[in-house]
Amino acid sequence: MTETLFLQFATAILFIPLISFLVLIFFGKKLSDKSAIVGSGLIGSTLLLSLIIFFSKINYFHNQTFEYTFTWVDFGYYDSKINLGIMIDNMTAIMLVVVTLVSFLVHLFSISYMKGDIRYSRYFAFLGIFSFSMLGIVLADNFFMIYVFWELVGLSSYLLIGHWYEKTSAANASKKAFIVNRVGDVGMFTGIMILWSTFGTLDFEKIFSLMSLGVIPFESTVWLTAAGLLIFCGAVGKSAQFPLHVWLPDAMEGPTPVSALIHAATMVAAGVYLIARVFPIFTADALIVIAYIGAITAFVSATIAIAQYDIKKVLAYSTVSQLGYMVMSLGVGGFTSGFFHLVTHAAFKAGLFLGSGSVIFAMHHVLHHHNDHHTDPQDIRNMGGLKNKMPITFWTFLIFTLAISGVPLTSGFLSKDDILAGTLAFSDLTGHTIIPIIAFTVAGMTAFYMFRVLILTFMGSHADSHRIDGIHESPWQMTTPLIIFAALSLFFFYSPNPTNASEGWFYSAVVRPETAVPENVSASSIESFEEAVHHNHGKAITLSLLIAGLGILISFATYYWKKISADKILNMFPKTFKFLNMKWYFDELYDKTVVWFTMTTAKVLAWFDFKIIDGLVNGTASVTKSTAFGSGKFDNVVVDGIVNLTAYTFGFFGLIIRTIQTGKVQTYLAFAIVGALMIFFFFN
Amino acid sequence: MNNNFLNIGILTWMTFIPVVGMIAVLLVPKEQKTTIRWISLGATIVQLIFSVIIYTNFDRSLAGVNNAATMQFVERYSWIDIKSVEWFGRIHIEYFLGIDGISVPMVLLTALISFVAVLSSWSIEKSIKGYFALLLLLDTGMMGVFVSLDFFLFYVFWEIMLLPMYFLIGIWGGPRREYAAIKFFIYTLFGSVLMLLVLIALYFSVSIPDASTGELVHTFDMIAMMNPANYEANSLLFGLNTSWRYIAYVGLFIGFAIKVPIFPFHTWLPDAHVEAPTAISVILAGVLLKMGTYGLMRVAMPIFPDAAIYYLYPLAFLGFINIVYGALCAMAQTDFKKLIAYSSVSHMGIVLLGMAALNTQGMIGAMFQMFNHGTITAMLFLIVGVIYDRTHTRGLNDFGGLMNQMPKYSAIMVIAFFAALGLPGLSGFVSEVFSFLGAFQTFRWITIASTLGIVLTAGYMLWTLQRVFLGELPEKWKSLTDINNRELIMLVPLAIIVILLGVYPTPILDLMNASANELVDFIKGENNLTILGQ
Amino acid sequence: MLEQVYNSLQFIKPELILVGTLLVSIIVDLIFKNKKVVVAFVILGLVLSFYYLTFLNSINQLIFFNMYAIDPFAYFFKIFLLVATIGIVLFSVLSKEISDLKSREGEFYYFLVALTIGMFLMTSSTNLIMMYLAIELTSLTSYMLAGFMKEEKSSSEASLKYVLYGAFSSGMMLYGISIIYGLTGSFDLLAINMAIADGVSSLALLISTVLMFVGFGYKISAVPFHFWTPDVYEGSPISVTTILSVASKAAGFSMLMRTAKIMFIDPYAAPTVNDWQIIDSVPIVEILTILSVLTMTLGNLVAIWQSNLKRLLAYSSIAHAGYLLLGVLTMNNEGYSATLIYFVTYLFMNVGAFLIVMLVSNKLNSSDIDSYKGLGMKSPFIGVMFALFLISLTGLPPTAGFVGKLYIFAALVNKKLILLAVIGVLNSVVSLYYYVRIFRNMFLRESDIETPEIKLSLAEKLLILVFAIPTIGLGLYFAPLVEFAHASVEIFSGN
Amino acid sequence: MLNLYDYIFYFFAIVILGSSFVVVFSRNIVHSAFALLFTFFGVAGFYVLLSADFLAITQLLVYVGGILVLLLFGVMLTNNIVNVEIKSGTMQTLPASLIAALIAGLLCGIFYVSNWYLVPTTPELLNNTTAVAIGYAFITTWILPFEVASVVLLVAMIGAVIIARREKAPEVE
Amino acid sequence: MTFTVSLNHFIFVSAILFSLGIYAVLTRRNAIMVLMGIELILNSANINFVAFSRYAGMDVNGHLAAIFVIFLAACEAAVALAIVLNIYKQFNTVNVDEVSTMKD
Repeated sequence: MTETLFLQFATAILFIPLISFLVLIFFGKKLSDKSAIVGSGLIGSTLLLSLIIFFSKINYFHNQTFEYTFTWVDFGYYDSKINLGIMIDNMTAIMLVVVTLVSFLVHLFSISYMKGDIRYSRYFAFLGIFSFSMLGIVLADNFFMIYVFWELVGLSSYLLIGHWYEKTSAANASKKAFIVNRVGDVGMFTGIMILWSTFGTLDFEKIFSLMSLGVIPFESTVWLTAAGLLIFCGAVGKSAQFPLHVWLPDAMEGPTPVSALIHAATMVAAGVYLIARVFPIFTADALIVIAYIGAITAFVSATIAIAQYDIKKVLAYSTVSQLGYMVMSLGVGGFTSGFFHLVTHAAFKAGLFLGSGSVIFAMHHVLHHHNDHHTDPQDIRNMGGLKNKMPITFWTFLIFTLAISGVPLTSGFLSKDDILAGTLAFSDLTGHTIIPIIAFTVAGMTAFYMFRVLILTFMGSHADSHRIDGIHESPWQMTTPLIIFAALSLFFFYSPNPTNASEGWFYSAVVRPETAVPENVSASSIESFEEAVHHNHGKAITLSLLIAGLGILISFATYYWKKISADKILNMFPKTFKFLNMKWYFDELYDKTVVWFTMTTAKVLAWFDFKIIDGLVNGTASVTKSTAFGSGKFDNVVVDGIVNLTAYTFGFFGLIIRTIQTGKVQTYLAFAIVGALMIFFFFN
Repeated sequence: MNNNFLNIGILTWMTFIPVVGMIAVLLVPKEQKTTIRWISLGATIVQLIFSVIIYTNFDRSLAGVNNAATMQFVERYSWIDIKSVEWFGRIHIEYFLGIDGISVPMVLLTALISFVAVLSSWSIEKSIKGYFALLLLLDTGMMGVFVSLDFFLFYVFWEIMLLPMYFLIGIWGGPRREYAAIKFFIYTLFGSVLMLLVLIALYFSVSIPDASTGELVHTFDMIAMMNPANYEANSLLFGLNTSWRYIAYVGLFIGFAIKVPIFPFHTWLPDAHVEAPTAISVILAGVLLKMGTYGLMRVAMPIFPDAAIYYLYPLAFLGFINIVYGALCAMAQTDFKKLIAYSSVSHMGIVLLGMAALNTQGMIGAMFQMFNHGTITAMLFLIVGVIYDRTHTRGLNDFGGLMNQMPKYSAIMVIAFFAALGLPGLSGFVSEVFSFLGAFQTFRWITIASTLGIVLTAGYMLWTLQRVFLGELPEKWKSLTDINNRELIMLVPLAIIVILLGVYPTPILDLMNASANELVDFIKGENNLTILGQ
Repeated sequence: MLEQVYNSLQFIKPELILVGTLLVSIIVDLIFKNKKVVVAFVILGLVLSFYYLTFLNSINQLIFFNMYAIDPFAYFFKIFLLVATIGIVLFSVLSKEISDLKSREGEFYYFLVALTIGMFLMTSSTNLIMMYLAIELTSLTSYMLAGFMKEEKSSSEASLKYVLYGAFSSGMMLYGISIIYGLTGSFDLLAINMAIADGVSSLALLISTVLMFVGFGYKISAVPFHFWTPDVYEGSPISVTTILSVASKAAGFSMLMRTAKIMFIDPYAAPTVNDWQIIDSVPIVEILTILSVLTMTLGNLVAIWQSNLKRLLAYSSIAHAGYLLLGVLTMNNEGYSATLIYFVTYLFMNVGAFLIVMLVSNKLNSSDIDSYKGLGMKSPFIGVMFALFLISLTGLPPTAGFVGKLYIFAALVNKKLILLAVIGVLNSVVSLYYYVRIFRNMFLRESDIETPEIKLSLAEKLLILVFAIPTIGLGLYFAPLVEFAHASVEIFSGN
Repeated sequence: MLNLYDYIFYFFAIVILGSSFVVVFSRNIVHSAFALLFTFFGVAGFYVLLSADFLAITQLLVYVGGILVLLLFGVMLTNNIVNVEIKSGTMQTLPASLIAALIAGLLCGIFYVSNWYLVPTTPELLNNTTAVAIGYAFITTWILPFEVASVVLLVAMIGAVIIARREKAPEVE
Repeated sequence: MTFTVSLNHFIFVSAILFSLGIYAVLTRRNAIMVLMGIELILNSANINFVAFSRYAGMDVNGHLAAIFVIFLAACEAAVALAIVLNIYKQFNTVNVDEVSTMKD
């Protein structure tokens, strides 16, 4: 592999999905069922290329960064130009594999999952454009390109969520996703504007190096922090962080594989990737904010996840919660662990979604078979005892659940543990003890609600068991991806030591970059942080195991052994439950405030525009009519076209003046004399 | 390549070919409707071909703006030369055409939009002869504005457009056409008379030495007006930063602002758009609005750089108001056309913001946004026209689920909508980003506030998309037919341009680069001023 | 003394020819039953007069013991008046109203000649009594012309109102003249000027000026002396309305401009090229300003409400008098020449507009705005031509009306009277509104009742084109007009 | 002290003003017309006082002999003989009286404070007849107005005839 | 103010006569009465001319002006009366305010 070859491969990886999109969008109708093959095949080839890049990069070009840049727009002035370019470092290589792998498996899964859909080919086309956009983010070497693909990802997400746009809920959800994302994007764009006006370039490398030389926005560290936080806004939107997390659960209106791909593994992870990518520009203050946002997100969504019955909603909130984890991790300085969690989470959360997809698919079929259209195929209360009917799904789902709960021997344990250690280290270094407290609480809650799902779905027996008579395992296209993801959720892919990830290849491949911000505002140094992590490692393992075990235990006690009555607890705290079930009323809050305010302003302004601004010019017919004797002629003139108040006013004066045109010549003469006298007295 | 054909300059051809077409149309008996249509189309196609020639022959390295020597395709003939009496001085009005990077995108846009407009007028049946004659006259007026460098000539072309527009809206428009037409007419005339006064003031203040005799000659030459050395001492507009110059700038500004339209002079626009027939809406939004901003760039700012700098902040602020106010108003509309009309208000705000930035990115962004808004809004109006032709309603709530019924149409529509909301990969994005990037350097907070418009635009655009295309198809539209070939011919080229420029904007950007930089340098450098906010 | 009389005669050949034409026509009218013969004689006389007039183009001197000025300024107006009169004679030939006069038709034409004589005298007089005589000659003829359709109630009424208003106004003016005479002991403008410059009682001067302005104001129908205008314009035959609104107004203006310049310019001030020094004691500019603003504003505002086109055009012509006064009040060569330019453009567009109103009322027997509904579609030629004249009246390029307005506003801006210029342009925006109502009816509306298509004869079309071509042509190329006007603002004894 | 000249002046002034009051205020139009006769006489008397002998004669001839008779004819022709009522109404009397009073006061005030163009006169000039000077002026300095007046007269004469004459019944064509 | 007659005495009479004329013109409904009012105005102007002429060294110009005025008054009266007669024929009245078919 040479540098050129790397770049050529990377370019190919970027554009093959686009080709897939174009082919399918234009010839999809003709290809019909074959479009799935075309799409999967093309994505499969990108997976191959990604693997090649990944292995050669990790193994042979460990410390090198490959970059290709070209000028996209040249303003022809003071060397100000906007470049586009791709960059391959280890993080990119890893992300390429993650994205293409999940994408490929989701393609595969979708072949049967989406069978018979009226827009089958378009679905794969949209998967193609999503992959293209996502890979664009991954490969970007500058803010501009990342922003471009950032938006494109939003578009593809919009298209895929709204795949079943006949459903109002789907249409609404897609719109909501796009707009909420846009809010974050605008923040990011503002950040980009700050950087552009400071550095005159948007290339990562140039900005970092200029910043290390002491160039900071508007010579103010406040602006520097602001720039970081504004860029972070993009991540808040895409990674569904509090307070912009509201779109992600709604996004479950899309087909389940889409949820797995976009809303679990890749797109939502893009925010985390972005934070990691531009990590050098964050000041200590910015990082603290990031950490807190992550922590709040993790906590809030975990509490919500506990109170949901829709299997996908639970997973969605769990995703939000885990993303909060990652963001928090990056915020506390656990760069590698945060990114690592992104990767491991991608595998098991995609697996979880696909697993749930498999369940829903099966449920849907069986319900359809029974002509039951009232039962919600996604409600876990309607499931239960699927373990034996769908063994592969169950066992893989179990592995994913263990991984997300952070049980040893899973990849999740590795990454989560490291994050927890990081939070402890952070609290040691800065005194923000609330962060680790939240982190551990959330870990316990995660274990609890994930096992709740697992138990309610697969274990026990369903009271209404005839309803799921005839349910059976999903076809191989669906189970194969599950198995692959399950395998990837085990520890040995990442580290030889099941208790310590830092011995694996990942930790040597992904290293926290040096900060570029001035020393007085930078976070604690890498060394001191590493040391604190090391110091807290044992404590973290112990605590996390304890807490995860506790969560699992309570879960079993409640839902399996029924030692604790969930209903009783619910009855004890109905309002709390309602509060959690209704997702802390975020949607309602936003509806009542932001949306209401916007719509009201819009209406008021439209009214204002029509009545006042236009009215200033127009005058309302009634006012004029009442002042102008309401003669039929006047009405005619008004309705027919005296158009503006100015003209109305003028016209009105005209009307007054013309009353002196009485037709009596002596009156005229009187006016003439009076006029002459007035002129005389005026100048006298 | 020679830029003359039959010894007549290419810009003259561009400008007056529609008049030739008009005369031809008038000579054809009114029963031969097809001939009339084809003559009109022919005229615009020829214009389009000339515009391609201009595009290929345009020298990208020449800046123009305030330098007559670097203007291109120049045609300069004496038109009116008065040298009778000594007390009046000598007065010279020229037939002076020429283009630079500021005007060339507008010339291309005008040719393109005129062509599209003729195509979209194919289904007009009422008094077709008069319709096409007026449309072609309008075309001449628009083209003339963009190519003339003599202020008097500019003004004449500017005013020539009014009457055809009045009739086109008034005769072929919707139910409230008379109201809309006269509103447009009076509003624009109000603006242009103020411009007239400034024009007069300039003409008395500026004089240049005659090439041969050396005597001072009063002139309408815009380029001469840009040079402070040409102002006669003690004339009204002599000097820099005088209150007369500020007043004159404001006068010009109002004249152009009405055309843009800038809040609070915008209320003619929703009415005119709603009532105008499709093709006229397309021209109105696609070309006419640009005249306002073009005028600011070509006339107001370079002639009064001092005042332009002085009023930079209000300009940016008006840009902000336009963006947010237009978007909010659009959000509350239930009439498809009105919504798009307000979206134009919002999008033209971006042009203002970019212009006010007074730096390279901002200026290029603004100029590019002018071009892009022209193509995108043209598409949007055509789209509304297509559906209005079929359903005779524009109520957004009357539709739904058209996506399945009219897939080709929907695809085009999605492109247009996403281009309008500034999706990357489509041209609207590029210009929007440039404008904002530029504006931020000059006006930090205003620009940040203006980004609100980006979200709002997404909001109303997607909401509209949903209301029209998504959801269940109402029973009454089950028999709607998809877009036909003629409609595709007018929409697809626009869509291609939108995508192409979104991916690779350089073909247009390199036309205006040199001029935009020169313009910025000139306005700033003239005063050696520090810009507000920096 | 008699030599001077003899020498003076050669300069008034045009006037003498007109008097001769008048006398010959009277006799011809008695002899011939066919009144077209009178028309032929009248046109012949006017053309002959025109021919002799052209020899006077560069003469600048006073004749008849300083009673009468032969100068470029008067030359310009005389050319203007002859062109207008010839146009209106042709115009009247096509008029149904006039040919319906039968036995009085011939008299109508030689009264036009008498009117022209009166107006010639107005433009050249430099003596107050001479001016008074000229006004009376013009007025007496106009009274009779206005009431020429004496069987028509409206025409009779117009002439009664006109005569009462006119006689009263000229009485007021005369009283003003008498006061001036008391103050200066002279009727000669130059002598009065010297006397005023030497200082006279200012109050008496002011009242006499104001009283004189009653006379001028009535002649040019400036507010508040305009009241007769709408009623008389509406009631009179359209050809008479046209000549009153164009020629008679021009004569009034020429007299006003001459008086203003000769009487009120400081003869002791150092001669400046373009800016005239006004004698301090008389607020002449201020009076003109007030008159002008009132005139155009009121004319435009009230015109909005008119539904009879003759009446609408009457108010519009009041408004135009306001614009013309804008040119006068600048009190410099530039403003004066702008006024002259405006007059020329006004001639073509206004006569053109009236011509179309007349042709339409010939056919439809109505000049109500509602009868124009759908006209533009049914008779495109009339529609387009009328639209052209109306655009020109509004002052949009590329028509002559624009050039006229351009120079008026140019004069104002150059004199730094920006506020007045703004008022002026805003007025032209207002004026658009009522002109557009006519377009709207012609093109945007369908006729309620079945109206016949209006077929025009070739002669009628040609005559329309005679006015239409300069209306557009002067808009595109106006250099000669401007040069002519510039050359014409030299007034005897001026600079 | 008042001398004879003054008494004569006041006499004529009273005649003029008194009779013109009657003219203006009398309800009966015939009375007004006859009162106007006295006004004209009074004015002629003023002319005599002001040594304008020629003018005084002209005043009597033209006004009393011409215009007044014309007006009386007008009165007669326009009032139905059968109709005994020959009173004529008035309108807008209040504003008009205010205006008239204002003007009278204003003019008198202004006249009182103004300096007129005054040249001392010799008794010879006052006592000579003015006819010679007037006649000379008519054919020299005032020749143009004199000639123009003839045109005016011609036009007025023809015009008055045209307007006033009774048209023949329309011919059938 | 002295009672000895001077220029001012004449012109005071003229001023009053002038305003009486105006009053007549403005108030009398009968057209012929209006004409009489106008004659009063012309006479008042004539008194001025002659009086000023007398005190300006017997300037003959004032007399000439007065003659022209008398002469024009006659013309005007003739034409005006002709018009009034015609009005009487058309409207059967000579009351000015009743002759107003045209107004706004």
